Amino acid sequence: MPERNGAVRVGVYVCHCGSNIAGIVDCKEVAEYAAGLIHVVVSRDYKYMCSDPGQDLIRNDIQEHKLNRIVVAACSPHLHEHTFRVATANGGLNPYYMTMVNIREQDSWVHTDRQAATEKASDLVRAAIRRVVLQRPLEKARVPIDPNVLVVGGGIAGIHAALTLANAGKHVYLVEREATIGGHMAMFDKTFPTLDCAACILTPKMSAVKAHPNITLWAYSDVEKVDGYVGNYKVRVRRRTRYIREDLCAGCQECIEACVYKQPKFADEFNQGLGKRRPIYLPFPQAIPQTPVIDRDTCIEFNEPRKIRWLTSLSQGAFSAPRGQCCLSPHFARLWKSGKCKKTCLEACGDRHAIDFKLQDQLEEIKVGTIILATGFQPFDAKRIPYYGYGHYPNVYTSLEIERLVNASGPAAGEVVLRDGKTVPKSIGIIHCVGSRDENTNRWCSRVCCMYSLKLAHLLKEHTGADIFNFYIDMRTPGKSFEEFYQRLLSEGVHFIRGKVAEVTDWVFDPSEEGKLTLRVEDTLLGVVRRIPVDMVVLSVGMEGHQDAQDVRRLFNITCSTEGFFQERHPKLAPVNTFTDGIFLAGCCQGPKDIPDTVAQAGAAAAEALALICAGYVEQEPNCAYVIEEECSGCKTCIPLCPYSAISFREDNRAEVNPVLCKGCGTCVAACPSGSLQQRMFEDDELFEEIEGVLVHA
Amino acid sequence: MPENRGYLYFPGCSLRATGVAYEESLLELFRVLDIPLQELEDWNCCGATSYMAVDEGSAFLLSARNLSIAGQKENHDLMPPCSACYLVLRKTQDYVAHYPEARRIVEEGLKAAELKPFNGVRVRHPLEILYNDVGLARIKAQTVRKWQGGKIACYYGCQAVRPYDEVDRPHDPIRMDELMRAVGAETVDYSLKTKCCGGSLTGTIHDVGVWLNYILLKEAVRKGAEAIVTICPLCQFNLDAYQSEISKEAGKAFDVPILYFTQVLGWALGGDPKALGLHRSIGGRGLVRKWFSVSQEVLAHA
Amino acid sequence: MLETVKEAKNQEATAFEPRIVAFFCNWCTYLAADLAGTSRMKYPPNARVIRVMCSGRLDPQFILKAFADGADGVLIGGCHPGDCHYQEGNYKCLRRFHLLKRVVKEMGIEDGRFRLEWISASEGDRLRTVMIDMVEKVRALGPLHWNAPVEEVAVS
Amino acid sequence: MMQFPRTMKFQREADPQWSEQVLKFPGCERVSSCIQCGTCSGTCPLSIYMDYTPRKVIALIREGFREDALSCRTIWLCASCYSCAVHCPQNIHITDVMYHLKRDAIRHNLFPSRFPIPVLAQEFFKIVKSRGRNSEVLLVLRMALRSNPFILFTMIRSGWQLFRAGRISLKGERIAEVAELNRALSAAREANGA
Repeated sequence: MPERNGAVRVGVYVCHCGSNIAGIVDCKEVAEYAAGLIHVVVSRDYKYMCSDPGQDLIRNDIQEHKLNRIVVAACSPHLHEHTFRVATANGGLNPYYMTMVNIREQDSWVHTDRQAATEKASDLVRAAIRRVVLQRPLEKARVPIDPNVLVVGGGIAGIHAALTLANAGKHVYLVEREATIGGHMAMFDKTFPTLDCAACILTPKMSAVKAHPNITLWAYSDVEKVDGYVGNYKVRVRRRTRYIREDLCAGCQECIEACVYKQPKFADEFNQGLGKRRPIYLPFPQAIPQTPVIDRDTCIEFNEPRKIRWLTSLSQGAFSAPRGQCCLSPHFARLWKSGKCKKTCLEACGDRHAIDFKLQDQLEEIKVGTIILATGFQPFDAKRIPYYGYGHYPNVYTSLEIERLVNASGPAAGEVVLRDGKTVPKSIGIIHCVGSRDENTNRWCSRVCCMYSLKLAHLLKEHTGADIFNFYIDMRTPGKSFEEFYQRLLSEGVHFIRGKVAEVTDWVFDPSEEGKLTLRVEDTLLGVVRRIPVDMVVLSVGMEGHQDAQDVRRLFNITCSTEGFFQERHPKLAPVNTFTDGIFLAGCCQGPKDIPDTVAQAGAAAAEALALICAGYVEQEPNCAYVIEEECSGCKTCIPLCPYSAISFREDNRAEVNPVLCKGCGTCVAACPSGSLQQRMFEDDELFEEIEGVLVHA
Repeated sequence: MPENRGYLYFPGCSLRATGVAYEESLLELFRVLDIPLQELEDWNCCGATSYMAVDEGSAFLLSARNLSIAGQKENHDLMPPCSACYLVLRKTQDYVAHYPEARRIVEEGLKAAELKPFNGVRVRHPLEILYNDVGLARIKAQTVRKWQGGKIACYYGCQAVRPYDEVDRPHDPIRMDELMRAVGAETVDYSLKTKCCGGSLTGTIHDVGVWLNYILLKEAVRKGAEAIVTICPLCQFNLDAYQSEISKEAGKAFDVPILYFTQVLGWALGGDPKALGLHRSIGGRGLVRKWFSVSQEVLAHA
Repeated sequence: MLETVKEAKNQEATAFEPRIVAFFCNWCTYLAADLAGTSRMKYPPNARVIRVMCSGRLDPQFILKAFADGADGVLIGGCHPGDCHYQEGNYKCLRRFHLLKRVVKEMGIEDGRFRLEWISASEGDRLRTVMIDMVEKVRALGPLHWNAPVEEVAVS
Repeated sequence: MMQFPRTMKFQREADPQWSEQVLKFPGCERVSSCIQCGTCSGTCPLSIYMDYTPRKVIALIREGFREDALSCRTIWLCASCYSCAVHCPQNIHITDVMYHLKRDAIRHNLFPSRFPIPVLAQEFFKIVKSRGRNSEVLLVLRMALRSNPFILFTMIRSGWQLFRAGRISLKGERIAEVAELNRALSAAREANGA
C-alpha cells in the first residue's frame, strides 16, 4: 500500500532509563545507527523518555520536523506504551503511529555483554522502524461499564471492599464459599498489636453487610462460570442449598436444639475440629447470614455417601476417630445413616416451613462490570512436617487451633487445657516459621507469624500463667507499633530463643522430661544445643494459596504464581490490578499479609473498581479482526475458530467480524487462506516487516 | 517386578565379619521366599564414610567399579544390605549423574581399568525390596511361625533412609514396622528410630560412641521394647557388642537382643533357626533362645 | 547438498552466534520475559522477540519467512494449555506447529531449530532456561544454510 | 595464674578466596544461602560434643576463617548420618560440606595429632587400596597403634565375645583384580588433581 509509505517521517527515541538501559546498551550508538536508516528524520537518545521533558521532546519534534511516525526504545510496552501514545497524540498525531521497543526488561536487564546487547537493541529498533512505517491510524472503541460489582470471598477483605462500594451507591454481589462470611478473621481471638478482640471489630461490619440495601449476599455459594470482558462480565453462581430457606428462616435456632442428636457429635469446622456440632448447625453465634445449615454428610436424613469437602476433612484436625482424641468424623457417621429421620427440626420450625429437605441448589446468572477477588489463604498443613509431631502427639497444636482455644466463645470457653480436657499447661513452646522459609515446603516468609506468635504468647501467658518459649529464626516486627509489642512481650518475661526447632519428641534424656514433649533446638545466640520440655507445643503455621487457586485463576482468566498466589499487574505500581482488565485483587489471595494491609488493599481494589465505574466506559485496544470484503472467498474456515463466535456469515457469502465481540486474538487471521482477514495493530504486512527487520542487516 | 529373576547381591565387608549373621539370615530368608540371589563377583569395598573423607574421587570410583560390574549383568537390581554400602553406591550414581566434574573423574578411572561405564543399575536395599517386590501380603501369607516374642523397637539408623527417600520416608520410616507387624510382632513407637548410632565412633572416640548407643537402648527399653530390630550391620554391632560396657556406664544392666529384620522374618517364614545366625547375638541370648525356641545345641556351638 | 552443509557447520561451529526469532504471546510468555528482566535473570542475547496478542495469531508464513530471512532458529512462546487468554488460541497454535514441523523437516531444518514452549507469566526462570537451552542446541546444530529461497530447498 | 585468651577476630585472618572455592564442590553450592537457623545443630546427634556447632562451621566457611573451620573437632565428629542434610530448610548438603572440610584438613594436615578418626579414615583408605576389601581387625589394630593404643583395652571384652560368636574373621578378604582397582584409583586421583 504505497500511499502509506509516501512521505513517511520517523522519529526515533532511545531511552537511557538512568543507567538501567544505558548501563549495558550504548544508547547513543543505537540512536546514531537509527539515524542512518531510511525514513528516519530525527533520532535521539535521552536520559528519561517517560519524564515530562522526554515526552515534550517527542511532541516538539512532531511539530518541528513534521514527524508522522514515532519509535520509542525504552522499557516494556506493558509499562509505558500508554504514556508514549499520549505523548504522540499531544503532538497532534494518531497515537497508533507510535510503536515501542523493549530494550530494558528484555535486553539491558537480562544481558551482560555490552556489544551484543547494543546490537540486539539496534536490530529491534530497525524492525520497529520498518513496522511503524506501515502502521495505520486507529480509534479506540468505547465500551460502557456495568456499574454492578462482584466480590468473591467474604473474609475481611471482601467485606470491606463490598461495604466501600455499596456505600458509594454501587450494587455489590458478595459470594462466599462457606456458610457464613467472616473468613479467618472471625476465628481469631484478639488481633495484634492492639489486642482488640477480632469479633468486636468484625461482627459489626458483618451485620452491616447483611443490612446494606446495595449488597446481595450469597454465602454457601460458588462462582461457576465467568464470561465476557471488562465492563460486561456474565457470571454464573451456584448457591448450594442449606435445606433451609434464608427468606423464611428467622434465625431462632430452635431447629438446632430440636435435632435428634441430643449431643453435638461431629467435628466443628469453625473450631478446627476442637469442638462439636450437630448435623444442623450455625458455624458460630454471630454468623452472617443467621440461617443454619443442614450438612448432608452428617444428617441421617441423607444416607447416600457424599465426598467430604476439603475444609471438613482439614478441620478434622489430626484427631478424627478412631484415635478417639476428638469427635466422630463424617466418614464414621455415614455408617449408621438410615436415611429416615424423625425430622424433629421440621416440627421445631413449625409453620414457618423454612426447612425443606427437597431444596435444590440454585443457579444465579448476573451481569457485572468489575470483579474483586478476595478468596484469602489456607493455613499450612502442619502434618507435612513429621518431625514436629502434629497428628502424632496430641498436645501439638496449630496456631489456628489455639486461637479457638483461647477464645471465650470457643470450644473450651477460653479455658486453655490440653487435649485430655482438664490439664492446664505449665510450659508452652511456640515454634515460628512452620512451613515457611523452607525450601522443602514454602520458601516465602508468611509475614504475620512472628506477630501472631507474640500475640498468642501473650494470651497463653494471660490464660495459663505458663512459661512460654518462643522459637524464632528471625524476629520480624516491621509494622506500626509492632516493635513496641515485641518489647512488651520481652518485659512480660516470655522466653525468646533464636533457633529453628529441630524436633518435637517424646524421648526422654533426663527424668525431668518424663511425660512431656521435648523441643530440641540450638540456641544460636548461646551457641549451644538445648532440650526444653513443655506440656504444649504451638506450631505457627504460615499462609499458602488455596489448593484450588489454579482453578480459580482459570475461571477468572488471571495469572497465578507457582506458589498459588494471584499475580498483581505490577508489584509496585499496580498492586491490586490483574492482567485482565476489570478484575482486581484484595487480601491474602495475592500474598500473605496482616489485617491492616488487607483492609487497605481491599479499599484500594474498591477504589480501582469505582474509578472504572465512574468513568462510565472503557476504551478497548483497536486490535480486533476485520474482513477485506472483496478478497473473502466465503470458505467459512474462520467461523468455527473464533472462541467468541464474533464472526458471522452474510447472505452475500462473506464473513463479517462483530467488533464488539472480537477480542483480537487473531487466530482467525492466521487461518484465513485468502488473506482477506486481517487484525488491526498486527497486520500481516506489519509483522512481515518486523520479521525481516530483526534479521536482515541493513 | 524382578522378584522372579532375583537380585544381584552385594554383601559388603561387614557381612563377611561382624555382620555375618545378617548375611546368613538374609540368604536363608530369600531361600525360604524362593528368590534367587546372585553374588556380584569380585565386588570391592564400598569405601564407606572413610573414603569420602580422604578422597572423593576414589570414593566414587570404588562404587563405580561395583556398579560397572553390575552393569554388565542382565539383571540390574543390585542389593546391598549394609546401609553404608547402599548409600555410597546410590550417592555415586546420583553425583556422577549431576556433577560433570565427578562424572569426568569416574570416567577417567573406569577407562584406565578397561571397565565399562555403568548405566541402568538400580541400587535397592533389601528392606525396600521386601516391602515393594515381595509385599506385606505375601509375607503375611507365608508366615508359618507367628511372632511370639516380646515387643519390638524398629531401628532404621541413618544412611539407609537418608538423604535418599527410596528405602523409606526419611523423617518417619514405617516399612520395617509394617513388616514386623505382618508377622505378628508388636512394635513400639520408637522416637529414635532414625537417630544415628555413631557408626565407627565406638572404635575411635569410644565414650561418645558408647553413650550414643546407651541413649538408643535406654529409650527403646523405656518404650517397653524387649528387642531392637535393625537393617544395618553397624547399628547391630554397636548396640549388640557394647551392651556390657553400656550397662557399666549406665549402672543399669541391659540385656536386649539386637536382631536383624531378616532374622525375625526368616524365622517367621519358616527358615531354619540354625541358618539364621541367631547364635551370634551377644545381648539377650536368653530371650533369643526363648523366642526362637532355638535348641541348646544351636547356641552351644557358639 | 547435505554434505556441504555438514562441512560448513564443522567449520563455523566455533565462533558462531545463532540468530533466533522468538514469537511471544502478549499475556504469558512476553510477560514471563518481562519478569525475567525485572528479576535480573541472565540469558544469551541471541533471540529477537516479536510480540503477538496470542500464539494463535501465528501464521505459518511468519515462521517460514523467519527461516528464509536467515534465522537459525524459531521459538514460539504461548500460555500453558488451558490457560490461554483467548480460551484456546494456544491449541490452534499447537495444531499448526505439528503440521509445520513436518514441513520444515522436509525442507532440511533440524528439529532443534523450531520449538514451541508453554511459558506462563510467572515462569521467568523457565523462560531463562528455555532461552539458554535453545541457543545451546542451535549453536550445536550450527548455522542454517537456508537463505536460499524456500521453494528451491523444498524441491531438493 | 589465670589465662585470658583473646577471642577477637581480625579481618586479615579471613580468606575469602578459600570460601569461594569451597562453594564449588559438589553439595557445597548452597552454603551461601544459609539463614543460620541452627536446625542442623539441633538435629545433629553429635553437636553436643562439638567445639563449633555445624551452624557455626557454615558461618566460618562463609566468612572465610579457614584455620578455624579446618582444625575444629566438629568435622571429625560428624558421623555422616545426613540428619542435617534432610532437615536443612535451605537444602544445604551439610554432610558433603563436612566431608569436604575433612579432605581439606587431611590435605593440609590440620587435624589434631593422634586424633583417631582421621587416622582411621586414612588406614581404611590404605587397606582397601591394597586389598580391595576392608578387614576390621587389621583396621582397628593399625588405627590404635597410630593414634592411641589404649583404645585396644576398651575392646578386649567385646572383642572376646565377638570372637566366641564367630564374628571376627581373621582371614583377610581380598579381591582378585586389585591391580585393576588400583589402576582405576590412581587414574581417578590424577583426574582429580588435574
